[in-house]
Amino acid sequence: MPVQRIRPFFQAINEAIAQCMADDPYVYIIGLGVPDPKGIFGTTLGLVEKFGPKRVMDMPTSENAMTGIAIGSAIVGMRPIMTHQRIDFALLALDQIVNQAANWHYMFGGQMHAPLVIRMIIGRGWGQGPQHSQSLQNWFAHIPGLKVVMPTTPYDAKGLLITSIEDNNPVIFLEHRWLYHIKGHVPEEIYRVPLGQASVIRQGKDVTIVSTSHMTLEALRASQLLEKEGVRTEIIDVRTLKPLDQATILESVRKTGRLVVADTGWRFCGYSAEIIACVTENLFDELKSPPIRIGLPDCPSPTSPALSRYYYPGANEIINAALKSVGRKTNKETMYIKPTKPHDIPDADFTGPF
Amino acid sequence: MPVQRIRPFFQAINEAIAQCMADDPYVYIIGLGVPDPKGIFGTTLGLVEKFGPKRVMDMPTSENAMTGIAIGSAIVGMRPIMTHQRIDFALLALDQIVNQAANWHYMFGGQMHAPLVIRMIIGRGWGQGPQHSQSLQNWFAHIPGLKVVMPTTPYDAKGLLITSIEDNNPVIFLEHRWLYHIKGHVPEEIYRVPLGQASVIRQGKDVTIVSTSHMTLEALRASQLLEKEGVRTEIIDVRTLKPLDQATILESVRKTGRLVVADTGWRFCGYSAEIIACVTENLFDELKSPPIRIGLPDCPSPTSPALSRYYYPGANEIINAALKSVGRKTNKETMYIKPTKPHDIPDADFTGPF
Amino acid sequence: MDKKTLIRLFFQMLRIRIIEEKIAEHYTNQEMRCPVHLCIGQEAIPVGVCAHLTNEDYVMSNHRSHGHYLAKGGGLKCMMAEIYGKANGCSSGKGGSMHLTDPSVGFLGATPIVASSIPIAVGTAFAGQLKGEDRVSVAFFGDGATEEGVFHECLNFAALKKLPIIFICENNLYSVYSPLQVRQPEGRRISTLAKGHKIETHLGDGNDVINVYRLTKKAVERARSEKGPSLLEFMTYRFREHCGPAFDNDLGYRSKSEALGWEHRCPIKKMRKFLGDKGIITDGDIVQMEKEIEDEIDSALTYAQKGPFPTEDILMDHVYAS
Amino acid sequence: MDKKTLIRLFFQMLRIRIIEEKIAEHYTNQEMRCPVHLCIGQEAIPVGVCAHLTNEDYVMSNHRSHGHYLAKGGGLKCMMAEIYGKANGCSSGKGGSMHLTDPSVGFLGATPIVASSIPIAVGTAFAGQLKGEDRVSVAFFGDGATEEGVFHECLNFAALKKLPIIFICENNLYSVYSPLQVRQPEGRRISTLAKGHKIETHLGDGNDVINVYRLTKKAVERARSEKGPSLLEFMTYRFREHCGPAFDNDLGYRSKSEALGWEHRCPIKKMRKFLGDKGIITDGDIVQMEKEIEDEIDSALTYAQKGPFPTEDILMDHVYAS
Ligand SMILES: Cc1ncc(C[n+]2csc(CCOP(=O)(O)OP(=O)(O)O)c2C)c(N)n1
Ligand SMILES: Cc1ncc(C[n+]2csc(CCOP(=O)(O)OP(=O)(O)O)c2C)c(N)n1
Ligand SMILES: [Mg+2]
Ligand SMILES: [Mg+2]
Repeated sequence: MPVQRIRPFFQAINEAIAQCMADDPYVYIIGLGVPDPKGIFGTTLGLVEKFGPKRVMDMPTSENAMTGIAIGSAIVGMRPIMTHQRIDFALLALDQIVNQAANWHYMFGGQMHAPLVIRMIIGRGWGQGPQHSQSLQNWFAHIPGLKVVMPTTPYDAKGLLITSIEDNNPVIFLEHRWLYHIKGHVPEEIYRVPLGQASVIRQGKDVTIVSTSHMTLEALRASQLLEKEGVRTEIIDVRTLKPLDQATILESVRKTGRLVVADTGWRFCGYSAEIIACVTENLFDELKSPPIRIGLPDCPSPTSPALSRYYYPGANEIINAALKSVGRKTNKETMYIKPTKPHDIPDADFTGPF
Repeated sequence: MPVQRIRPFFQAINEAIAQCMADDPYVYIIGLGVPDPKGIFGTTLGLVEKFGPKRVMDMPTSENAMTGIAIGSAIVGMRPIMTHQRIDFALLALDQIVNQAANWHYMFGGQMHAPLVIRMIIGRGWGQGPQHSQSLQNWFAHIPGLKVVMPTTPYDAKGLLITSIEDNNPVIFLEHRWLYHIKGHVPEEIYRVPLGQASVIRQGKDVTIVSTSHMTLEALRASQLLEKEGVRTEIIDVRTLKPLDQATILESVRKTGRLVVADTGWRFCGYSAEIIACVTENLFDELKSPPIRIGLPDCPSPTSPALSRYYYPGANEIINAALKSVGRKTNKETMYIKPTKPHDIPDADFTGPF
Repeated sequence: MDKKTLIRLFFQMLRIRIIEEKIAEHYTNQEMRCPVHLCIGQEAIPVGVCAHLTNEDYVMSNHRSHGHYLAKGGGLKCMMAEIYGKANGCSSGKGGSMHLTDPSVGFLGATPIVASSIPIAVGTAFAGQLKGEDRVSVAFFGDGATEEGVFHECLNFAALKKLPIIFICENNLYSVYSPLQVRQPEGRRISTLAKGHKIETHLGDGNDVINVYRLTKKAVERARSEKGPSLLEFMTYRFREHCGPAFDNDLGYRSKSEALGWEHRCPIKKMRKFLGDKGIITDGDIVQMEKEIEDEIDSALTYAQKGPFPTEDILMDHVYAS
Repeated sequence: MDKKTLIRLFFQMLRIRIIEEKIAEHYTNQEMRCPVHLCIGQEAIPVGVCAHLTNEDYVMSNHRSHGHYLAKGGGLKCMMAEIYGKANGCSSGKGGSMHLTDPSVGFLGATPIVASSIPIAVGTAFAGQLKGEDRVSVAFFGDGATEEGVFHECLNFAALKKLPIIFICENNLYSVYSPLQVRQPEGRRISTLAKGHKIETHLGDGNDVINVYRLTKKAVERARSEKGPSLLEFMTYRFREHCGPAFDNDLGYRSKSEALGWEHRCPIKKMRKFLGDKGIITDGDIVQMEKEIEDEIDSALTYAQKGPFPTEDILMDHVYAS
C-alpha cells in the first residue's frame, strides 16, 4: 500500500477547487462568505489569495438571481462553482436550479449546456433547528437534468468534486457539515472519481447496507459491532444519488438477499424509498426479508439537544435493522454502541456556534 | 340511489371556495388571475361578484412574497387560499412554503398555526413543455408539516377542498389540468371528505392499483379491459398523499398480494417509490409478485406532441403492468385501448392555447 | 439617422408583424400544438433595440419572444418548425414557442417563467466581464416581470459590478388580464425602481421605433464603454390576446377605447407615415416588402409543415450533456 | 420628550445590553446549544421603535432577534429557557435563539432565513387591513436582507395596498463577514431603494435612540392613519461576532479603527451622557438599574437552567395543528 496522505475532508474539497481553478481559467467560485476568514468551513481558505477576487467571490444575499447569473455565465463558457452555506437557503433558488439549469440542455435541443456545480451544506446538530438542517437530496434527485453527488470520504470528496466541476451538467454537490473534519487518504494530484458509480466500502455476505453521506460512517460503526455478532454487512456508499448506480446495489443484494437503507434525509418520500423501490422491482425473488429504511422521522428538525437526540438515527438503529433483517432478536445490552461525545456536535473539540 | 347532481370538476372547486367563503368571513382567495375573465379554468368565476375585490384578489407576480403574505395573514387569523396557475411557478415560493409555513406550528412549540391552502395546477399536454407541466407532489409530500391533497373526482374535489380550507395547517392542493371538465356527482351543500383517507374506487381481488389524480382515470380505463381479461383490479385513489392512508393500501395488498402504482410524476425518486417502499416494508411476505411503478421517465417534459406521446404513460401501461403482475403475457392486439382523442388535449373540444 | 437604417427598421417591424399574423392565421389549424404569445403591436421595441447589437451580443427573452428572436436575426424556418414541434425546429421540437434559441446569432434563449431569464442574461454579461470580452447583453421582459424579486436582485448585482447589460422593459400595461393598478402602486413608474438602484434609466415610447433606437444607442454605448447597466422602460400595447391567436377585447378586461387609442399608435403605421411623409418609401416599396416577406414566410411554413416530427428514440436524448 | 420616556428608553437599552452580555458570558459553558446572534451595539433601534407599539401591534424579526423580542415586551424567562433548549422555553425548546416568539405581546416570531420574515410581517399588516383592525406591523431586518428579492416584492405590495407596516432596516454595514461594498453598489443607500418604490423613507442614526424614537413616531402615525408604509434605515454597528459570544475584530474583516469609532458612538454611552448632562439620571440611578436588571436576569437564568428538558414524547408533537 502506498504511503497515505492523510487530510481532512474540508481540505480535500479545497484542493479540488484549487486544482480545477489552476487547471481551467474558466472555473470560478462564488457564494456568500467564500473569501471570508472562515472560508466556508475551511473549504475555500486561501483561494482568493491564489486566484484573486475576480475568480473567488463573495456575493449579495440574492440566492435566486445569483444562481441564474451563474447559469448564464455557464452557458457562455464559464464553469461556476456556487456555494450555499446551508441547503435551506437554496430553496430561494429552485426556479433557477430546477426550471432553468436542469432543463437547459434538453429544452433547447442539446444546443447549449450549463456546466455548474452547486455546493450545498447539509447542517445538523448544535441547535441548527428547522431552517438550518434539512437534508433535501431527494428533491434534487427527482429532477431530470440534475446530477446529485454526496461524498463521504475525503478521497471521494476531492475526486467527485473534480469530476463534478469538469462535468458539463448542473451538479448538486451536497456536503455534510459533520464530515469536514473526517480524515482520510487524499492524493495530492488531480484525480477523478466518476459520477454514477457507487462504492462498496465493505464487503460482506449477510446484509447489504446502502447509505448516503454521513450515514455511511454510521453504517461503518454499526458493521464493526455486527461483525462481532456474526453478521457480515456489505456497505455501499451511494456517492452519486443521480444518476444512480443500480447495478452495484443490485449485485450486492443478489448476494446478500437483505437490504437496509440509511439516508440522512426524511424517510417519508425520501431517497431511501427509491432504493427500496428499485431493489424490490428488480430483485423481488432474491430478497429474503423485508427491506428496511432508516431516515429522519416525519417531523421538522427540533432545536433543543434534548429532542435532536431522538431525531437523528445512527449506528444503533442500523444495527437493529440489520439484525432484524437477518431474523435475529436485538439485545440492547450487548448491541448498544456507547457515544464518545455529545450527540449534537460533529467533533469532540467543537464548541459552537455552528 | 339519490338523484345525481352532475357537475364538472372545475365547478366543484368553485363551489367549495364559494361555500367556505360564505361560511367564514376570514377565508379569502388570492392569486394571479383569480378575478380575471377566465377565472383559473373556471374555478374562480363569479367569486369576485359574490364576495367583492377585498376577498377575491389578483396579485403582483411575486410568488415568494405573496406566499409569505398569505402565511402572515393566516397566523393572525385569516384563512387564505392561494392559487398558482402552474405548480412550476411555485418554485419561487418554496422558502415560504417549506421553511416557513410547514415549520411554523412546530418551531414555535405549537403556539401559532398557519391555516393556508395553496392550490397549484399540474399542467400537461398541448406543448406546455418543460416549465409548465411538472408534477412535483413528491417534493411536498416529503416535507413534515405540509398536507398534500390530489383529488380525482368532482365529489372529492369539493369535499377535500372544503376540508383543506377548514384544516388548520398548510395544505398543498394539487389540481390536474385534465380533470377540470370531468363530470360527476357533486352535492349542493357543504360536505367534507376527510384528509388522510384513501378511496377504494373499485374493488377486485387480483391486483391493487394505487393511483394519484389523473392516473386514477387511466387506472379505471385499464380496469375495464383487464376485467374482460379476467383480471379483477382494486383501485385505490390516494387522494391525500400526506398524511398517507397506509392502512387502506395495506389492507388491499394483503388481499390481492399484487401492487401496481401509477403516479402523475416522475418515477425516479417519486411518490410511487414511497408506496412501494411502504408496502414492501410492511407486507413483504404477502406480496406475490414484484410491485411495479408507473410514472414519467427520467427526462424533462418535451413540448412537441410527437414526443409527449411517448412521455405520458396511461391505461395501456397500467394494463401491461397488471398483467405482468399476475404473471400473464401481454398481448398487444387484444389489450390495446384505442385513443378517442389526440393524446395531447384534455377534452375533445379543446383547441388551445392552454 | 440615415435612410437605410430607417428603412431597415421599418422592414423588420413589418416582417415581424406579418410573421406573427401568419402564425395567428395558421394557429387555428391545430397543428401548432403549443402556447404562443404574439407580439403584434410591440414590434418597435425588439427592432429598435436589436439594431444596435451584433451576433456577438447576447439576448435573452421571455414567453413573448418571437419578435426578440427575429429582430436578433434568429432563423425563421427553424422557428416555425419549432412551433410546429418538428425535429428541424431550433430546439428540435423539445422547446416550442416558449423556448426559442439561435445561439449562432446570439439569441441565447427564451424561458416563460416570468423574469427567469433576466438573471441568466445578467450572467452572460458577467461572463463577458470576467473574460474581458467586448459584448453587450440584453434582457427583454414585461411589466409583470418587474414584480418578481429576482428582477431587483439582478439590478443590484448589475449595478454593483457595472455589467454591460441593458434591461428592456416592455410595459404593455397588462400581465395576462391584470392591469398595472392591481399589481403596482399607482403613479410609480417602473423606471423609478431602476433609479432606486442607481441604474441609468430612461422611459420611452415603445411604439416609436426611432425613439427606441435612439435610447438604446446610448445604453449600448454606455455598456460597451464599461460604464455599466441601463434600464429602458418602453410603453407599448399588445393588440391580441395574451396567449393564442385571437383578439380578446370583448372580454372586457381592457376598454375598447384604450385599445383603439393604441391601435392608432401602431408602431408600424406610425413609421410608415413618417417614412411616407419624408418620401423615403412609397406604397409600392411596401407592397414589394410585403411580397418578399410573404414569400419568405411561405417557404418557412412549408419547411415547418413538411419537416419531420422527432421520433421516440430522441425523447431521452439531451437530458444530460456529455 | 418627557423624562420618563427618556429614562425608559435608556433603561431598556441597558437591559438588553446586560442580558446579551450575560448570554455571551454563559454561552461558553456549552449549555446554550444553539447559534446565538447578539445585538450588542444595536440596542437603540429595537428600543426606539418598539416604544411606539402596543401589545396589539405585531413585530417580526430575523436571526438577530433578542433585542426585538425584549423591546417588544417578550418574556425574559422563557427566552432564556428557549436558548437553553428547555421545555419551558417560549417555543418549548423546538426553536432556540433563532425562533423566539411571544404572541401575548405581539412579538409573533423570528426566523433566520434572511428576509424571510418580512413578507410574513407584511401579511399580518394585510390581515389587519382586511379585518379593519387598527394595528401596526413592524419588520426588523438587516442590510443583507435588502438584497433578497422578496424584500422588494414586499415593498411593492405594501405600497400598492398602503399597508400599515414599517420596515426597519438595521444597517450594520456587514452581512456576516461581508462588507456592504461587495454586495451593493457603491454610493447607493438602502433607503434609496425604498424611495424607488415610492415608499415614505428616512435614514437615521441607529445609535441615537432619540433619533430612532422620533423617526418611528412619524412612521407609526402614518401607518395608524392609513397613509401607508414607511421604511426607516438606521445606521448602526454590531460590536461582537456575527454569531456567537466573542469579539472578532482580530479576524481582519473590519478595521480596528472602524470598530473603535463605533464603540465611541455606543448607543448606551451616548444616551447615558445625554441624560447625565441633562441631570436626568445619576450614576447612582444607573447602578440601581444595573442591579435590578442583573437580579432579573439571574432569576431568568435560574429558571432556564433549572427548567426541564423536553422529553422524547414531545418530539412528534405539533407537527400538525389539530
Ligand atoms: C413565475 C411565473 N408566474 C406566473 C406566470 C404566468 N404568466 C405567464 S406570462 C404572464 C404575464 C407576464 O406579464 P408581463 O411580464 O407584463 O409580460 P407580457 O405578457 O405582458 O408581455 C404570466 C403572469 C409565469 N409564467 N411565471
Ligand atoms: C437566505 C439566507 N441566505 C444566507 C443566510 C446566512 N446568513 C445568516 S445571517 C446572515 C447575515 C445577514 O446580514 P444582515 O441582514 O445585514 O443582518 P446582520 O447579521 O448584519 O444583523 C447571513 C448571510 C441565511 N440565513 N439565509
Ligand atoms: Mg405586460
Ligand atoms: Mg448587517
